Amino acid sequence: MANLKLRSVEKAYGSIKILHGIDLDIQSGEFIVFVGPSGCGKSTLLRSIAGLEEITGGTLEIDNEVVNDVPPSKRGIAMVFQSYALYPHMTVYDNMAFGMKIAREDKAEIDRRVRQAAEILQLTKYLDRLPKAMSGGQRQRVAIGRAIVRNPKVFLFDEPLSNLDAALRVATRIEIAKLKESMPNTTMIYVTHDQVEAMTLADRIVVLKDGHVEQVGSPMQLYKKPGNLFVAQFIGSPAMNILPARVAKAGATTEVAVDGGSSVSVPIATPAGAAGTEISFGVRPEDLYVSKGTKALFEGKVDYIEQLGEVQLVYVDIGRGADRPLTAKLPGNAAVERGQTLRLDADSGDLHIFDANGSSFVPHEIEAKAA
Amino acid sequence: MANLKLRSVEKAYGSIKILHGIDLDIQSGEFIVFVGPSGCGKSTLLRSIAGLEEITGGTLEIDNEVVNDVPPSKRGIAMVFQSYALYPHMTVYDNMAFGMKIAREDKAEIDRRVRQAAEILQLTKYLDRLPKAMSGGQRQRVAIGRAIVRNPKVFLFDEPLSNLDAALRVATRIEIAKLKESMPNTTMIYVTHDQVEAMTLADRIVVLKDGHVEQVGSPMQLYKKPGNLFVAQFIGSPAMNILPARVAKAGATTEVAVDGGSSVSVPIATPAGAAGTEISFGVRPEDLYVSKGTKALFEGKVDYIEQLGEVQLVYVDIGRGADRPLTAKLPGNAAVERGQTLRLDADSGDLHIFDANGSSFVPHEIEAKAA
Amino acid sequence: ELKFKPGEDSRFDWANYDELKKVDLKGESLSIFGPWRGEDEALVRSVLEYFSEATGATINYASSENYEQQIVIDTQAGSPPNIAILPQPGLIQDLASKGLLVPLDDATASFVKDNYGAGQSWVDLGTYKDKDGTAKFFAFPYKADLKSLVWYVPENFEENGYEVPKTWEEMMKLSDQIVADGGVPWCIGLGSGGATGWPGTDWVEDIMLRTQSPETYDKWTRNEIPFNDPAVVGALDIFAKIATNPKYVDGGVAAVAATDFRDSPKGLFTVPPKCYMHRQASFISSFFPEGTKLGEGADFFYLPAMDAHADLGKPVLGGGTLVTITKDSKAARAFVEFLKMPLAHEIWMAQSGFLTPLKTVKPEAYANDALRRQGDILVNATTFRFDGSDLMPGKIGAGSFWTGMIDLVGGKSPEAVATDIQKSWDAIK
Amino acid sequence: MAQASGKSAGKSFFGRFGVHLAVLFFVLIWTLPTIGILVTSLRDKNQIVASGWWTSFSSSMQTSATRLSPPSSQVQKDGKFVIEGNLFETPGSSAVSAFGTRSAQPTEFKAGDVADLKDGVTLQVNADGSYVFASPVAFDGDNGRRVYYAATMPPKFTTDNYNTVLLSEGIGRSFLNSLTVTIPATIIPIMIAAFAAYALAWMRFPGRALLIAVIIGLLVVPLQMALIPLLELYNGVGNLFGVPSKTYLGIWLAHTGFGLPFAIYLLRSYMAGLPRELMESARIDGASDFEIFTKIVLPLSFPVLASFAIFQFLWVWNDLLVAMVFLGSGNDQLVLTGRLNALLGSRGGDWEILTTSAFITIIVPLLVFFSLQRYFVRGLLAGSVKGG
Amino acid sequence: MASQILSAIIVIVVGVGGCLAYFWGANKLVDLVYPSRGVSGTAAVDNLRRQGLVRPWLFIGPAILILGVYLIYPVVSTLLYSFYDKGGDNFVGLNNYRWLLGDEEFRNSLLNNLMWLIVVPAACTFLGLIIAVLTDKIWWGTIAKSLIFLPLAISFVGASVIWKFVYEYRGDGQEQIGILNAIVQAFGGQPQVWISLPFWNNFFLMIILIWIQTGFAMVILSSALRGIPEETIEAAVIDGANPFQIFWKIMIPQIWGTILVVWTTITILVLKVFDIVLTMTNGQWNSQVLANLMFNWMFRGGGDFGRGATIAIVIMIGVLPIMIWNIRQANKEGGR
Ligand SMILES: Nc1ncnc2c1ncn2[C@@H]1O[C@H](COP(=O)(O)OP(=O)(O)OP(=O)(O)O)[C@@H](O)[C@H]1O
Ligand SMILES: Nc1ncnc2c1ncn2[C@@H]1O[C@H](COP(=O)(O)OP(=O)(O)OP(=O)(O)O)[C@@H](O)[C@H]1O
Ligand SMILES: [Mg+2]
Ligand SMILES: [Mg+2]
Repeated sequence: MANLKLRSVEKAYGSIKILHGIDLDIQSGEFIVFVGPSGCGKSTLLRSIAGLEEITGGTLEIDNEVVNDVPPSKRGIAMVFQSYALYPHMTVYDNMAFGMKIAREDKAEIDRRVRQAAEILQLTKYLDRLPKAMSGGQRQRVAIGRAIVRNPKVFLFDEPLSNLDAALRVATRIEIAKLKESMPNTTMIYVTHDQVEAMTLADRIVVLKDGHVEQVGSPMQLYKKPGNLFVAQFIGSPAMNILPARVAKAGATTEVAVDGGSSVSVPIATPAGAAGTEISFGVRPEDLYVSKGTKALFEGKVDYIEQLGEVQLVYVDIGRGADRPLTAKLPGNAAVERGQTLRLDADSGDLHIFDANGSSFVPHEIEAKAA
Repeated sequence: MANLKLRSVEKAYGSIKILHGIDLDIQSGEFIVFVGPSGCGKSTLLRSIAGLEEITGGTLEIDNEVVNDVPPSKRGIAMVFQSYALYPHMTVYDNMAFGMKIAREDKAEIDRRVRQAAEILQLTKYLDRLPKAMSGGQRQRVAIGRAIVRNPKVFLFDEPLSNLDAALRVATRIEIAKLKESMPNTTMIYVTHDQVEAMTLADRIVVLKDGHVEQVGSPMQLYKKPGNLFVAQFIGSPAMNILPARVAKAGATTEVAVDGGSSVSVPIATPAGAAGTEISFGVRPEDLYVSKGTKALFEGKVDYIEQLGEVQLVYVDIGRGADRPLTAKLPGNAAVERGQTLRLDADSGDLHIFDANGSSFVPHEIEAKAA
Repeated sequence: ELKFKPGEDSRFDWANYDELKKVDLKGESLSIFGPWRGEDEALVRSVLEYFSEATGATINYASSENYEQQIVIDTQAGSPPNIAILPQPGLIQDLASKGLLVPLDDATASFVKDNYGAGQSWVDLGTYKDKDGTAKFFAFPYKADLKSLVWYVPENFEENGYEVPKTWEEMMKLSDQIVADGGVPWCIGLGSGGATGWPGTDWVEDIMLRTQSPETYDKWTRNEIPFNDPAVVGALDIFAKIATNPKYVDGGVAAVAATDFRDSPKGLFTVPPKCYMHRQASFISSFFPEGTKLGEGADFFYLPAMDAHADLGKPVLGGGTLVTITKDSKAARAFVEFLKMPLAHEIWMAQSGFLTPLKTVKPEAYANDALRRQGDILVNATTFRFDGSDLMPGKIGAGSFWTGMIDLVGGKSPEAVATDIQKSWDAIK
Repeated sequence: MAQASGKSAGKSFFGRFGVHLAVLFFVLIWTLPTIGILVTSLRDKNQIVASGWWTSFSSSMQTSATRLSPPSSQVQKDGKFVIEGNLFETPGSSAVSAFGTRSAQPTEFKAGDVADLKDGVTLQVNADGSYVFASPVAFDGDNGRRVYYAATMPPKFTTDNYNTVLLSEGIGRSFLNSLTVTIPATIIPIMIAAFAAYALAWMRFPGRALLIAVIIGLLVVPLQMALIPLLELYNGVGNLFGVPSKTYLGIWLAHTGFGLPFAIYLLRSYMAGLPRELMESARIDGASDFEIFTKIVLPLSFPVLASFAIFQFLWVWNDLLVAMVFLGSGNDQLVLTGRLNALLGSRGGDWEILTTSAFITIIVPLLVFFSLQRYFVRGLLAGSVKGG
Repeated sequence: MASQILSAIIVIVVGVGGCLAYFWGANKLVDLVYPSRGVSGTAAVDNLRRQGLVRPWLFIGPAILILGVYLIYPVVSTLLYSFYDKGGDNFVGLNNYRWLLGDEEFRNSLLNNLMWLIVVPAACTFLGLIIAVLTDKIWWGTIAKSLIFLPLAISFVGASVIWKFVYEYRGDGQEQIGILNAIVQAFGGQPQVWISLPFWNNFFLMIILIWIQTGFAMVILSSALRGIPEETIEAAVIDGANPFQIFWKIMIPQIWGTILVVWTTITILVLKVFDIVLTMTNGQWNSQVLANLMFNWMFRGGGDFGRGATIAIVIMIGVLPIMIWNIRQANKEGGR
């Protein structure tokens, strides 16, 4: 129900700048995910939006109204904290009703809204419990319920699932996705460390690094066409293999000479001046496959294998400049043995190249909502 | 260098029984992983082996000697705690040297061993630091180093990686694997919640539930031939799809009628008496694929899709008795859309059936070390 | 260091010193526990100095703010000093009845009888029942205080043309005169921290002696007449009439209970004076402002007797400290002998604040005229009575009597106050 | 209220200002009484009871009395007998505004006026304190005439009180005695309590729960009732072995005994909160309980040890009762509180001594407190918060 | 002086050293008697077990001994005394208790003590809390805290001196030297004799203890406050709660446990404190409290041991409920 506009939002603690001018437009009803390495400022940005931190520069608009000085409770937001932040001394019911009670809303109305939220989150039977008598997943749902009851225009989540164990995490993730669906007009902003969450939930992902926005785009966009080396390595797990290389021939398709090895033609355009420059060459582990032929993009000895059941991670020492072995994600049943020499190939469409500054040669398209 | 024999080991706190008679043989040099749901007694079992808890029943042998009453320091074990348990007021060096100093060992020898361990774990530059000045991963390595220095016969790890973030976790996991390799004669027992750790590190996995051993076997064995419903659902992520079914025809291959749907022939033998009984029918999400034909094992509307990049999780509502949608892990590029009707098939070799008690119809073979 | 060099000053009986030298107590030590602290401690030490110098005994003198509790703890627990010097006969009586004191010999008793002014009353004062109920002489009086004194500033009287009153009636007339002149006649302060209330008891005792026979007074202190006997209630009433008359007392009635007794004489010396008269014992002069010369900047007169009871003569209320032996030893006995010598009194007399009823001392040893006059009053007293509250059991004399005084100036009726005190007396019987 | 509003946007200036104001208010109330005695201890003995300490910073109008020069100093001038002089020892040190010749009316005449005292006697006192006292007949008597005047007095402070107290005989010795009592009486209970607390928190032995219960129960024993039984015991022991019953050892143990329940209570709850894995880890490393205690627990318990040390130090240092009962009052044993107490007159308080000694006794604890304060706050955090 | 310092140091070293020597020596002895290092496996195991049996008692032995002598023995002897007369010679059965029930002063003290028990812990805790919350927000908070903590470093007797000076009374119209009356007078009020105002004087005495103990409460509560997860407060801010609502509805309930601990500690202290009453009023003007009453009966005016002991026993019984609560609490928490 609300759109957000961030215009060179800055935040500093004393002389330490945390956010260096963030520009971002969020449409009404969008599901935005912030990702980035630890300490990059995700939480700070989210808390600035919530009004828990005063921003030190720029403007923040919610529904086209500057809210820099509006207190949190008047911004029409609700926030789910990483640590749940449930009031430990209140029952689930009271936790959810607290905000409305504070606002002196009608008793019956409070009851109606709380029960409705509890219904959605399957918490009805637990309404009289204290948080400590609930499991992690249930607590998380209470925290979400508390936010729902406020009926906010903007929903903020700060790593809501990071404290849950694997199974619960999957289940709760799906619940959040469904929640979003049931509230199509509510804008949601979600911070996470977890790739899977980001990929599955986001309409658009905002990749942050050191208080700067690195790239904004739909999950598939970021995965397929990372704007720079950082995004390329940050999105996807295991991370993309990056190798030093040189442009052998620039043009509509680029001839890339991988350091000390074969050269390959990549269907990405490079400007004429690029020829001969040092670049980085990237390929995702899951795009590699065992070459049937005798010639292949990479060849090396298998250094180590991790069998994960359905897939296996194969670490191949390709000798050359690479300080790390090449990682390949191969089907679990592929017969690979340690020490064996392996030839790996990838489709040319799955290759990535980045210039010396780390920028992708594919200019990333205008940020668009994923289909 | 040491083998362990557990014979109906029991542990009770007062009247509450935690371990209900654990039998287990661990060979010298094996890498054993305990897994199981939270609270099942993994830590208790590990701590009993360490001698930190007195067992209340059964016998525990290390190197064919009953050690029930032997204090921890005399059992030849070393333990790495989930919380590191570093001595906060001692430097890294002193942390590692503490045990040997207590044993009044020769100064020079202490120094040699500490430096050697530090070398292995790349901690040499940090020897003079206090734990608080180190990152999580480094601390964990110190904890491991402390254990190495003791030169134990048995190494015990209690969820050593659970406090680390994803990237560090992967890195440390590999380090532990390499450590094991460098100490082929040391027995290692490792507790974890994490599937990937269990699968990649273990020679054999012990699945515990409520203080009982559910199954012991190599990772592949557990994955491919789970002994019972619990193990089937516990190992693998997302969990195996389980559907109620009936045995249509027993025999060398079994005809299974999935509730309210098609029937399928499974190459698993069932006793004659089984015909007509209620059973559970299981198939792993990753074993499902989109059927090319018009007839398939399952057919249903796509309820929800999670796009993970290289793969996608597709939740299919197959209507029948199943209270949960069927989960399928399909390649990321498979064109699936929400609401579309999808037909899913699986190879008959990938199907699992369990009797009414949850036991697998494949009697799990004698526990053997995985190749 | 001896304060006065032996043999050099004719005010002292140096013969005593030579006599004392004959007693050999080398290597003996004598522990003395007394009430004197601060400046008084320096004074008592100056006396003790002569004893240890002459006999060679080592003296350990100690005191404590809570000396009353301290001596109970020490004697009760079996680690008493050799000598305990206490100002409260009631407390000594308690100790004696528990068998914690060593009796003095009869010679000492007869010495007191013969050589002290109003000797028999001092002997009576030092005689208590021991554990078995036999009366023995336990306490030797050393150092006395004169309580029946009214302090005033002569020049304040002069400027206003007031005369020192000769009778109680005159004194009350003077009080009214002062009120009429726009002044306040009395400063009364009952405050004394944990002992708050005791200055009131002195008033009452003085009034008792001026309205009742000494025998009645004695009966009163032994509770042979009840506390709420009309004789006592009458005395309480007279005091109450003064202390609760807002025109009579400085600061109003509320100030009486609250003002510390040490502060209250200071009202005499302010400009303009807050009050003109202050009834308090001889020791109070040490709380006068620095540099006040007795006889000039401040003076006293005897708290006059009542015309209405002219038959009672000029009774004197006093106090004093009593020396008891709590742990016998040769040195302890020798010390008591020492105290019988005039020298032991003269040394202190010659410095300040010491009165003695011992008749054999040389009066010229008194440091000043004022002290000498006080000494005269003491030695020549027709009736001398010891502070009544100190004679009563501690629970009364240092408890409910004090509290009663507070209640009395707080406006409670004398009858009710007396009845309360009697009740508490009954409770300890 | 605390952290949140500090950070939340749009908090008003007045909100924050109010917090500062409120804290200032509390701090003022809490320190004012102490400041009062500090100031008082620096004032003149007679002034203390004459005016409030807060007035001592400003000049004040005071009425006082003084004497003119005695008749012996009279001179004859113009046929009159005249006495001249100045009311002040240092003329001009304050200004006379009025004077009088009767105490009841000390400000009868304005400064500079000539007062007619009947019979031709006149007195003139000027603002600077100089006076002329004249009479047609010769003055007689020994003493000068008393006059009264009102004058503004400048603030006056003195360190006399401190001189009196600090230079009094034996104070240094008492200081040492106090330290001799206090240091072991602080350290010994810490050691004993630390070992006991460790045992109660981390060792298994029968009767442990009961012991904990008893120790908590003993927290409430009023100290006074223990005095006599203990002193009897001391005397008994002293007589038995022919040693004095009042010794330093005796008072150390007494303070140890009285401080022990609280020490064990505090230390135990702190130690119980240490991570169990540390002890287990050390146990696996082969450390005995003694080694675990000395090498792991003790260093880690430093904060709580410091906080208990402060409590115990304060208590022992400020104690008078126990010292009087269990320690002799001879010169080589009298503690500081006892010595200061003895400085007070036999009949109790002199304000100047009371305030000065109160302030002197505070100094050492304050030093101790401020040097250990960092640990104190942390120690209590871990120590007692757990109990809830 | 130098030799005095030296002898003081020697005495201190001997005292502290003796204590150290015991623990070190006893431990050494156990190690010698039951060696665990350098002996064969099973012997070492057995010796370790024996060590485990002996060592707790080595550790706790001195504490038990000292507690026994210095606290338990006196408690028992006090209990016995309470059945004897004042000299402790004649058994009088329950007479002392009977007397106590009928004693008006006792009833009065009991009532006053009840007031103390309600007011002082509550006031200390409340003020401590407020100050802790306020000082947490400002840059000079630590300084403020130190100043408020300062009275704790002052002895009770010193504190009494200080407060006598605050409450000092001079007649109406005169210059007040007590600051409280000076303030009252400055505002045109009547100066009061604070410590003798019936009923209210109790509160003026309580203020002294409150003044001393608030710092203690503040320090502990302030660290508890810091333990409150900040997110719960932020969540409340987002929920629209104002500072007061946050304080009462979010912060207080979360540190309730600590509040109770502080409350108990101060309660116990209140029951034991007598110095303040003794030096300020000695129980006059109806301000008596049990501890001072006990002291009076035990030591004043010759002392009545039986009655003093009886009051001591009553005090201890009075604390029983708090004790039990604490013991429960201690058993619940940590260790192993
Ligand atoms: N109150 C503060 N004062 C100073 N620096 C701070 C403060 N709060 C956070 N920071 C710093 O701001 C940076 C960004 O912190 P933020 O919590 O936003 O990171 P994040 O991206 O959320 O990290 P994570 O993924 O670990 O939660 C960090 O370097 C952090 O150290
Ligand atoms: N000291 C104790 N007293 C009583 N019960 C205990 C105690 N310690 C553990 N338990 C119980 O024993 C059971 C097993 O605990 P354990 O720590 O072994 O579980 P776990 O499998 O390690 O779980 P997690 O994966 O969460 O670490 C739990 O139900 C726990 O509550
Ligand atoms: Mg964050
Ligand atoms: Mg565990």
